Amino acid sequence: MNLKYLRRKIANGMALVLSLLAMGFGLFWLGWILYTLFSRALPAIHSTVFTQMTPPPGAQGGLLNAIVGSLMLTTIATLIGTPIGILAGTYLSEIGESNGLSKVVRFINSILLSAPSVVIGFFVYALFVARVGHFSGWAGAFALSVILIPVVVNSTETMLKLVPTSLREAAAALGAPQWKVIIFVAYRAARSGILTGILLAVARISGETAPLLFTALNNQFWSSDLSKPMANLPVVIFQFAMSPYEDWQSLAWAGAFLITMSVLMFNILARLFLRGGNARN
Amino acid sequence: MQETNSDLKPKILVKDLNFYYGAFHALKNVNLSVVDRHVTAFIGPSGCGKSTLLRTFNRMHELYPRQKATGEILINGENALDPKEDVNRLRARVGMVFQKPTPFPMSIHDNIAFGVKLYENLSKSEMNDRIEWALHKAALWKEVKDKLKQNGNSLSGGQQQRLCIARAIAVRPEVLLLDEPTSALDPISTAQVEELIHELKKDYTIAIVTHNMQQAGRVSDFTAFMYIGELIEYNKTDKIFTNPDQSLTEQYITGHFG
Amino acid sequence: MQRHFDQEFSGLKDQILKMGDYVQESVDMAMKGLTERNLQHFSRVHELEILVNQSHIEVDEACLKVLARQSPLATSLRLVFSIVKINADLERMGDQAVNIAYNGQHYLAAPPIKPLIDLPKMGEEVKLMVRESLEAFFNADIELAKKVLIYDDVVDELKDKIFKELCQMMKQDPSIVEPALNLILIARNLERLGDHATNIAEEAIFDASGQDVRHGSAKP
Amino acid sequence: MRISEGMATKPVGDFSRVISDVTLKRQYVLDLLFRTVTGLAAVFVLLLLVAIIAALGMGAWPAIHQFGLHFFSSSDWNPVSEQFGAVVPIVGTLITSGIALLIAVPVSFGIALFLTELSPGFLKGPLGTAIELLAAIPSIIYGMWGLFVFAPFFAKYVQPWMNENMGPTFHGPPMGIGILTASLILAIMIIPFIASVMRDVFEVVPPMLKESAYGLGATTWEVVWNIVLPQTKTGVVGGIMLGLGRALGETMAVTFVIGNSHNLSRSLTMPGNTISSSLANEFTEAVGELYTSSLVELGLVLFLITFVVLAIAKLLLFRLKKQEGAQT
Repeated sequence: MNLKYLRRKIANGMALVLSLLAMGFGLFWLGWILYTLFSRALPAIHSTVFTQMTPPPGAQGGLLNAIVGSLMLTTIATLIGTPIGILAGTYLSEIGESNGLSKVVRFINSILLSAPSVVIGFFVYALFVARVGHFSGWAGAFALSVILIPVVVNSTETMLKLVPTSLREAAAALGAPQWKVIIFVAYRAARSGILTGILLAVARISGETAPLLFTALNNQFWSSDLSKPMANLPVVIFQFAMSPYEDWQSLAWAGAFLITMSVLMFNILARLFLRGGNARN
Repeated sequence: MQETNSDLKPKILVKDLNFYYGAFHALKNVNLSVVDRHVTAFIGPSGCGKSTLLRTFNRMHELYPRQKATGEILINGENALDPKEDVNRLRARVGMVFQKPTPFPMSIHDNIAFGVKLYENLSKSEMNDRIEWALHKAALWKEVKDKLKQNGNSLSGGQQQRLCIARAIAVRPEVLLLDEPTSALDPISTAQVEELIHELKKDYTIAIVTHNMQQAGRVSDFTAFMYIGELIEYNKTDKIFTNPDQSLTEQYITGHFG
Repeated sequence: MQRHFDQEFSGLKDQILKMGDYVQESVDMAMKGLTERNLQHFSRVHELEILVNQSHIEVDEACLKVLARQSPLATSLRLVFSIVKINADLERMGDQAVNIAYNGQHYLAAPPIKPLIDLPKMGEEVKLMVRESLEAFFNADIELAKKVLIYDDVVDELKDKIFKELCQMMKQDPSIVEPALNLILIARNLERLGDHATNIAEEAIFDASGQDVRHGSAKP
Repeated sequence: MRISEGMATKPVGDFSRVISDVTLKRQYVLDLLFRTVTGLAAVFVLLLLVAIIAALGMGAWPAIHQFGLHFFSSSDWNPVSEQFGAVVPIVGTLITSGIALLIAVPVSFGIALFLTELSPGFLKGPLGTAIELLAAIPSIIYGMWGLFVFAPFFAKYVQPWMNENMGPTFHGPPMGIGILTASLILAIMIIPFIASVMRDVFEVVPPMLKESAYGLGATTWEVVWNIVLPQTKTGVVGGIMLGLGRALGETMAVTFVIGNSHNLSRSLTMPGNTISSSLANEFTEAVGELYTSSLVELGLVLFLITFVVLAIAKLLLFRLKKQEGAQT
């Protein structure tokens, strides 16, 4: 066995060991973080978390207003953002395709997609909050929808592009006008993919904190009035975690657990949808 | 196959057709006629423009902004390329089946109903009759009559293609364009589709693009040979296959190029 | 499933069957004209020849089309191949029937030189061969075809016998050379007819089994 | 295959002649409507960006007007004297992202290598999912974990050792929070992004290509380094850029652990600042137009940085693609 061969063998062995270590490195952090989350959050989760309002320091309380607030903000953001995102994605894939507007919008969408969420929060602050003079649920929901839209645009366009051209041509060849081709054939074929994109987008916004800091802010009390500041989980977690009070910190962990679980749930749902859709087609 | 020339009346008359993909001149001064209730096959090497020609018959190319056709395509004497002619109506009259089976992601029933519903208001029972009729025509009824609610994708490749043919027929077009309809199918399914073409030509004018020479021989009454955007030779299939006039045609069908 | 293409092949068979009928009738009429001394039968032979020639061209064209368009393989390829050859055989047989009619016409122009015994017998044998070889082909009946191959020997023997007898007569009486030659030519044409029938029988075996039995390449 | 039954012989109609003009007209109008609505949605996306830039630009105008380029050369950040310079947060952003990338790229490469070449089949799915889970965890969780768990651990076990054994770049009071901690957490956050992109592109390398290299007697490492990596460099670069974009804009995780200090320190273990953490920490408390406006300008700068990174990535990808095109 010559020396060169030996050297190659050793290089190979080292590379493989390092790769194994890298894998371990990744799993190690995941395990540690999840362990921390569970070990700190589970003792903090009582039924009161779901039934009581956020408390002042030192008092008993829960996260009810924040949970409801988060649900409302996310739902409204999804309701605003999804149609716009799907329609714009449809334009890029089906109607404009390669015209100038599409090229520009596609590029802009990729900028929005990578724009830091804190900047988007800023934008909504400048647009609404600074003008109206106070934070509001609407502003928060709008900020979230601005984050959601580019994700939906992108996934809708990608998924529609995956629909074979021949399917569209087949529908058109029957004499179907374009809107029917798109709605009844292209959307149907891309259904599971588009839904997956929406779910992933919702997962993304349900964990967002930064933009809400500048828009919905927080509210210690029950509020379902969207034109007022609104409680929401991420901001409550941020404020409670940064506070020096034990009770608050423990509630923050409970909240963190809740959003992590909901984000993971959306992710898993998205996977299931994509897989189910693939199996059917 | 004895027939007198008086049986042969043109359904589609192509006059001075030119076609451009952007700057690329894909069809050059094509003139020919597609005979009513007969099968006309278009053969030629890849990129010769045979599919392009077929797709101008129902203005499929208009889905793509950079493609342009000039000249005339008279269907029953009316110019199909006339912008005043509604393209959707044209396509309802000139049905098309594609290379790969294209069942829509819906049930077999809905697949066929989709096209019919576009321009006709049928009652439920009329619709069911129409679907049964189309499936009979496409020789698929026996295989699917118990599973009309199933997704069209659940069928085999050959069945899917016949479903697509049924879907095209259900609209009751006058002309049926088949763009390499069997190139994605196995030999058995291919034979079934070819058999179907023989049945259908009693009622429809059929134009078929195929890169399988034998298939053109088997199914067509007339054959058009195209090469680099030009129509080289157009004649009865018997003539083309036994004694073509052009040496280019001869070279192609004997496999000396292409 | 009855397929369109099978129909096309059975169409070919029908065409050749019709042609076979013409040829059989033609041979029949030629011999009948000779034995019954009836010139009317000979003119029927000439009518039939036109039909046979027409069929010859039609079958050739049809085979060409089928080969060009259907690219048949295996059984159907052998069928077309056999039909092409049988077509040629039948056409030749039509010509031979015409030859018999021609020689017969000449023979009848003079008084008969002898009662015809072996020649009609030979004619019957040949007619049987023609009929059975075609039957064997259409029914893919190998046994029947093999029988035809054996008949051929009988026909050959009869021909030899007639040759010898007539040669003998010509030596004794040179004045009958011309009518005797006509009879010899008829015998020879009948023998040829038998050979073509043998060819058809061999094609029948090839078509049915794919076995080539010609030139003793396999014993019948 | 006879078509049987009476059904088959229904007449073929010239029905298409009776398609009413009303139907056709309605279709035409609906088509136009559909195109317009989707087009408006697309324009909305475009306007969104215009609005963002305009809003940020207008918000930042007082600061831009006041400080000009000085904003980018001064490290003085003093709300009391209303003097604002952005050097500290900008440098902090670049340094944290840079270090994070330095750690994350090799680790991600190792993970992708493991998942595509080494892992036994039954582990591929679960391990891949586990890494993707890391990406799904909201950033605020990383922040809390960093603040409450990692920082104390770092302060207690790692920093004393670093103070003794390493250069001044790593010296500082053992507080746990600071630039290095933030970088580490950023690295952990972007590993799954880069790793899953790398794995995806590695997996689509045609097996035949790899097999022909193995067929010549190459080792696994040689195959990956000499065949797979050059083949997939476009995708790999794309993945790294995606990770970098994340790291630059990440707010919450960094805000928790960076210490929010506007002093430029020589040591990586000292507290520092990034653009996004300054914004998160200070914006709600900012008083006075100039203070707010300076923060908005910071946001604008962050936006521009991510834009530049994206542009560079696109350009790089474009050139790589062109090269590949030229090669083949």
